[in-house]
Amino acid sequence: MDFSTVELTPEQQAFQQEVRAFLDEIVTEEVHEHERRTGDGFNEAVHLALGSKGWLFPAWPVEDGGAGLDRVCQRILALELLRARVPGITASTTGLVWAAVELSADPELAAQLKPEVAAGRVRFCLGYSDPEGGSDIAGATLRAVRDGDEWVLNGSKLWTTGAHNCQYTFLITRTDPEAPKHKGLTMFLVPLDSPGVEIQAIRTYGGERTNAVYYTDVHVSDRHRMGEVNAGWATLQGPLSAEHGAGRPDDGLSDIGILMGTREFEDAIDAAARWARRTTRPDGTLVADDPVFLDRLGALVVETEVSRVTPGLMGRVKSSLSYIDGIAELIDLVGPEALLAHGADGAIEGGVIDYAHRFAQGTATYGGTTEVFKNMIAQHVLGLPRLSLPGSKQFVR
Amino acid sequence: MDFSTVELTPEQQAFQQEVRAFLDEIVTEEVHEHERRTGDGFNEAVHLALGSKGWLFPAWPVEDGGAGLDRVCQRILALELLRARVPGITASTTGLVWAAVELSADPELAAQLKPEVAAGRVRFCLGYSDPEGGSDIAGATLRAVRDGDEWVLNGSKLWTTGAHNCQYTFLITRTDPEAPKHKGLTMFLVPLDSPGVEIQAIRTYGGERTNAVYYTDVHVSDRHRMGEVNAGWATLQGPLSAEHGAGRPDDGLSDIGILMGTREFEDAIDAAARWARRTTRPDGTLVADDPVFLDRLGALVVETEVSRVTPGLMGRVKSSLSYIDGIAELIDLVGPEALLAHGADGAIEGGVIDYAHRFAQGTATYGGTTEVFKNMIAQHVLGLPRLSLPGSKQFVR
Amino acid sequence: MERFELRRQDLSLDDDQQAVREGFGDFFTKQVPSSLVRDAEPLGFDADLWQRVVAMGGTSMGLPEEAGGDGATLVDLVLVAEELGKVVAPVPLVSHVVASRLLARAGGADELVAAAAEGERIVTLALQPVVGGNRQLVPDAAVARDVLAWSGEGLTLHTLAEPAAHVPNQGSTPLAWFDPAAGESALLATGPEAEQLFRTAVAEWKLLTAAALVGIAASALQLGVEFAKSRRTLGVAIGALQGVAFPLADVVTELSGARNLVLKAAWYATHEPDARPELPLAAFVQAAHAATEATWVSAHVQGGLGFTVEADISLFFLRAKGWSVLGGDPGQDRRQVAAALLAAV
Amino acid sequence: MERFELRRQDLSLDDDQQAVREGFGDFFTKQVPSSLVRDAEPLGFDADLWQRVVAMGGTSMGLPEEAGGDGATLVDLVLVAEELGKVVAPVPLVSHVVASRLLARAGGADELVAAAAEGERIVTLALQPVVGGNRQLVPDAAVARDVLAWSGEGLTLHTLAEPAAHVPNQGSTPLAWFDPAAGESALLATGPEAEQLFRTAVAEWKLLTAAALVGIAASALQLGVEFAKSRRTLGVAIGALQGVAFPLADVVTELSGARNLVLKAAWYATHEPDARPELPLAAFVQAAHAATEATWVSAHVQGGLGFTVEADISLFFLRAKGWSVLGGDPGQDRRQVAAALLAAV
Repeated sequence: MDFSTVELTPEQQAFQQEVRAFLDEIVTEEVHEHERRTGDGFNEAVHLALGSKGWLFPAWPVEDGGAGLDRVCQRILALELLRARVPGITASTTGLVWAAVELSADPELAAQLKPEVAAGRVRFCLGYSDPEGGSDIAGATLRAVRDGDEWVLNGSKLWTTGAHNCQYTFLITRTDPEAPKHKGLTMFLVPLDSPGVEIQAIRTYGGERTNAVYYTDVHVSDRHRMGEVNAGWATLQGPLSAEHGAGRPDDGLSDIGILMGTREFEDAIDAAARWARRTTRPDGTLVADDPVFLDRLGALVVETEVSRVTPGLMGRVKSSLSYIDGIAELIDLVGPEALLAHGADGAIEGGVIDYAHRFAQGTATYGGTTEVFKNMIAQHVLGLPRLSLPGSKQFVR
Repeated sequence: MDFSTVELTPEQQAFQQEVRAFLDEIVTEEVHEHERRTGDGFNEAVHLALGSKGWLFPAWPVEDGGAGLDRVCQRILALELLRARVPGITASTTGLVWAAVELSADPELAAQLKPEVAAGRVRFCLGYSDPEGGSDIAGATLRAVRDGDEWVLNGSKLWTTGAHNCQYTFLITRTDPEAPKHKGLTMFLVPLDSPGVEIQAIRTYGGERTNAVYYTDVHVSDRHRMGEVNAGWATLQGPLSAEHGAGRPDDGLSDIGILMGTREFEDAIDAAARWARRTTRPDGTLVADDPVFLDRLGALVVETEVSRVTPGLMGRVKSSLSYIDGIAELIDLVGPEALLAHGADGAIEGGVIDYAHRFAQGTATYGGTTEVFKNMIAQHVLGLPRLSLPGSKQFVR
Repeated sequence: MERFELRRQDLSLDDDQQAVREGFGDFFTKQVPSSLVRDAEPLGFDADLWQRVVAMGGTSMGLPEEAGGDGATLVDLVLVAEELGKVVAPVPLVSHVVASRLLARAGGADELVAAAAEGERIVTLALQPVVGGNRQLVPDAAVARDVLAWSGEGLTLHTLAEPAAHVPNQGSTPLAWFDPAAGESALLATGPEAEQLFRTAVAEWKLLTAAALVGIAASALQLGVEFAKSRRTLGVAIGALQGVAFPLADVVTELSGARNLVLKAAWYATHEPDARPELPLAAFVQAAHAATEATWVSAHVQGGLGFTVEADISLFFLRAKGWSVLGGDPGQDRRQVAAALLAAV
Repeated sequence: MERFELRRQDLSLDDDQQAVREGFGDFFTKQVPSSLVRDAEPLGFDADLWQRVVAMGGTSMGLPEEAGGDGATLVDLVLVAEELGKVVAPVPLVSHVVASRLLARAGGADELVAAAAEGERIVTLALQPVVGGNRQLVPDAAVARDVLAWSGEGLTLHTLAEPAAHVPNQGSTPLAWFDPAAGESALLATGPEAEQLFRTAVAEWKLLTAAALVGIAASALQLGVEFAKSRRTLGVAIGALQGVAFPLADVVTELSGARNLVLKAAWYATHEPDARPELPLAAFVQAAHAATEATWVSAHVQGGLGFTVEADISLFFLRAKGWSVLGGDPGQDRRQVAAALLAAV
């Protein structure tokens, strides 16, 4: 067991300083303003700058476009990116997809893409969810039909976040509608500039932008197929299990669980705590001295402490649901000023609590709903039986 | 809409006085002590005394052994029985079963039982739950096989509360194991002094006694069959739907919802409130002046107010679950004295909070679990579809 | 405390009340499509709709007949407020009705009361006591020139040349900072009577807001249930799964309790105002809770779609908290509910 | 507050810690069948078992080597306490270990420390400050002649001729009223140092109790999961239904968080006691919550059977609240957790 501060070598210390200085320079107020305006989770200039340092794939050797960082320096970098609030959603989906590309793509294609991805010039997004499919990715209906050396795609996907900033989407398609559900799927890496691809913005009240992507007679070369035909489920597993947090090294240099929004929740809690220290009630007493405020704020702080130590998928569920409950309570504690918008007269720290309340709601859905994860916890942690439903194994339209 | 105090006629006022005086006399401290000791939910002397006044079936005409009370006087009586904490579980099961007896029994048998039931000399309990069956009453496995003019019963039932104080159990049996689940059931009114019936006490940590009842080659006359052979489900519906609160007159003289334990919860809350008014903290302040105590106690009071106005089955779920959550919070607010047992040095008002905490847990199971009722709310209030399971319609052993 | 009192527990509506519910229900459903709500953002005020609400009698009904009103009871008013909440109508009706009633009770100038009854002048109420001249956020003050406020000195009517500047907020309400020093002010009442008038008005505001929150919860639930019936996964409607059905069952339970507690509180406030003065506060606590739960559960049941601004649930989600927070911390109300119990046991 | 500090987040146990967990786990599992727990009711003390715990080193391990102990850390001690909680062993180990450590730190008489290390004298701790000579309920005081208590005057050892009379309670613990005036008393320390010693001991008591509550939650969960796998309804195991599976998944989630927070708090208390002094309190809050939820959910999953005294879940249910309540209102701890944050941001 070890919670100690990591002792840095002189080189690691220098690296930490370098990262901080570099991020101070590139992550300007304009970057934050751009993110607030677009909700893209991506800033091209910042992304390319990180790529130029090899920090998009920091563990890769320098000759592959990485930075050859050890685990400690990787952790330093990750924490500094968080501290600097670098928009990182497209960087993250690109990383997830790369694992599958490396494993399943035509080696020549992979070799050609690798330096571009490392440099930040090529980026990937996830083409997983059907409009009607929800969390049941294996129920994909988007059709891919072979046509000589090409495939023709027809259908649509929702929640392809970052599609408008990416070069390829990692797309799950149905190639055999007659086969059992998981055996009729094939994955493709589809160039997003292909004719017939249409990207439509979807905005969330969390302030993010995601996309619906429509595919009409889109021709994609067989070279862009990932893995075997009808073996798409296996191709997809790699990045998906990475997304679910499996296989992290156990050296104490990762978070204990998968955290959804804990940073945003803590930002709001910290802002409320500072607000309490400077705000007096009508009777002249400081909010910070109000035992009721402390009792209820303390409950929220305990929730964040618990979220940070709840492991794996359980942390995923805990962090999201305790955030959603807790941010509502935090607003009650602070009152109407908590919900003033960014820029409004009297907004607390730029509207951080208002933002945290809106943002919270999405955390219970991204990458699978909390219900999907509760099912997995019940089955894989507790060993409870799975309920057999008509579409569990069969492809049901 | 009307929440006004009911204006009583001189006769109704006199009746209220009569009830109070009578209950003062018969509900002695020894009655409460007996109930604490046995957990029977029944006191024979009190039951017979109520029967002698016609108050077990107060709406029945006097000539039938009732008291011919109007709705207002019925409500007066019901409230006074609650106020006096008269143990009433066996009175209640007897009432439930009677509805079915009247509807489905051999008329001669019913006529013979009616005065005895009204007088309190004959009492009924519910033989519904199989040991393995939980809330799925229609999955009953206890076998009844015809043998000439008799039926032979083999099997067992759990949760036959009051069996040791009753003359008959209203028993659900399986008469056709090959038929669809709900079509192979037959109801009987089984004399509990029949050879082969064995009653075994089961004690709950809520302090109640219930029973397992074992039936070994029990012969019961066909005259004790209730309703048609294999039509037991229909026979059972009457009292069950009464138990679920259907069909109450809408004159404001009934509770709005089905309350589970709200009285016990309110007793505990009231005791904690009185405790707060007389108790000082180490720093010399009165607990009643502590804003944290008030904030959190207020939340519990709101829950009881909500429970009292939440209708029907929703009130059933709300009252039970808010009580279970709330009593745990109330104990936190009061501290270790809250869990001292009845009679212990320092126990609060005879251990009323300790008792309420133990008692609460059963309220989510009696008469069906809260999950059963949530399913019913989802289907009948919201119109959501029912999930089809292998044993929904078929008898599955 | 008398726990076994022989009172009726009758929540049924009489014909007049039923007519109020249906009349305003039809009105709001027809007049306020979600597009109108969106178009009125971020201010949260549609002047045309306000005129139609006035024409329906919404601004005058709650005033006494001698003040040009219809003498509608709080029971009638909560029925209207629930229907308003069901469509999150962008009109300052709750604050205006409450402030108008207060104005009439406090002996406000007849012309102003008349103008309020006809909706020409919008009136609102500062919900927190004014202390030391500090500014406070006041609901609907961005569309109201007249603000009633209470301080140690008494109950005062503050009149500005123009409504204060709008402060953008999550609930898209016409919220504004109220500065007690700005504009002209006239003292209407003093002493304990003024305080009592103020407390009653705040309780009425919380009660009507509770009703509006019940309406929000009801519409949110309906959207969630419709989605759960039609959206399928693994070959079944998602609403057949207990993981979806149970939270929705919990929502209808909380919502039904909230609605009935609002009605009960309104009955007491109308017929026995001194008997259970804490009930409007209890109703507010429960309705705020029910609306928070209902909108989150409904949005979540709708998956990613429930998180988009295009989905109507977004309108309800953002207002559930955005409207209830205007009343301040429900903890204050819980403490008063507890204090009432402590005084009674 | 530094939210992005570069610290390790490593919860893995080393070999010695693993050996402590397994050694005491085996011991308690074998020595404490549920029949032994029942037989020890209502006092909650089994003298034979106590001797065996002493022989295992349970009473000495947490004392410094110079006081005849093994210098075990709080990490070791929480592992032992969790295993104790898993079988709800009727021995006053938590209070005794904490009070013994306090006694040794406060310079208690060598003979008494030695007798405590050997379990011959059972020592306990009054968890609330003594004010005005008022009596208070003290855990395990019905089997301990020696009670440590702190008041404005300092830290005092109170020794009685006989342990105080048992006060029957829901958790079947050897609870008793402690009267500061009874018996002989000896002042051990005064001033801020005495207060600091006392606060540290209370935090240790809450941390070890939190660990025991995690053990209670873990056993309750196991009983519930076993039942949910084997009991069938409508042709499926009840654990396949989300209405059963989700609450159990919630329990394992809360429990896992509680266990890890206990470990983290124990690590800080051992290695950097001044860095996060509020963590033991946060762990206690969470563990009390997890045990309350776990035992109620498990009992409820088991239907009527889970409500009977014959079912083993009853033992855990009654102790989850019965043990945690001895530490007083978790609200006090939440306030200290919040105060720590306010001082840090």
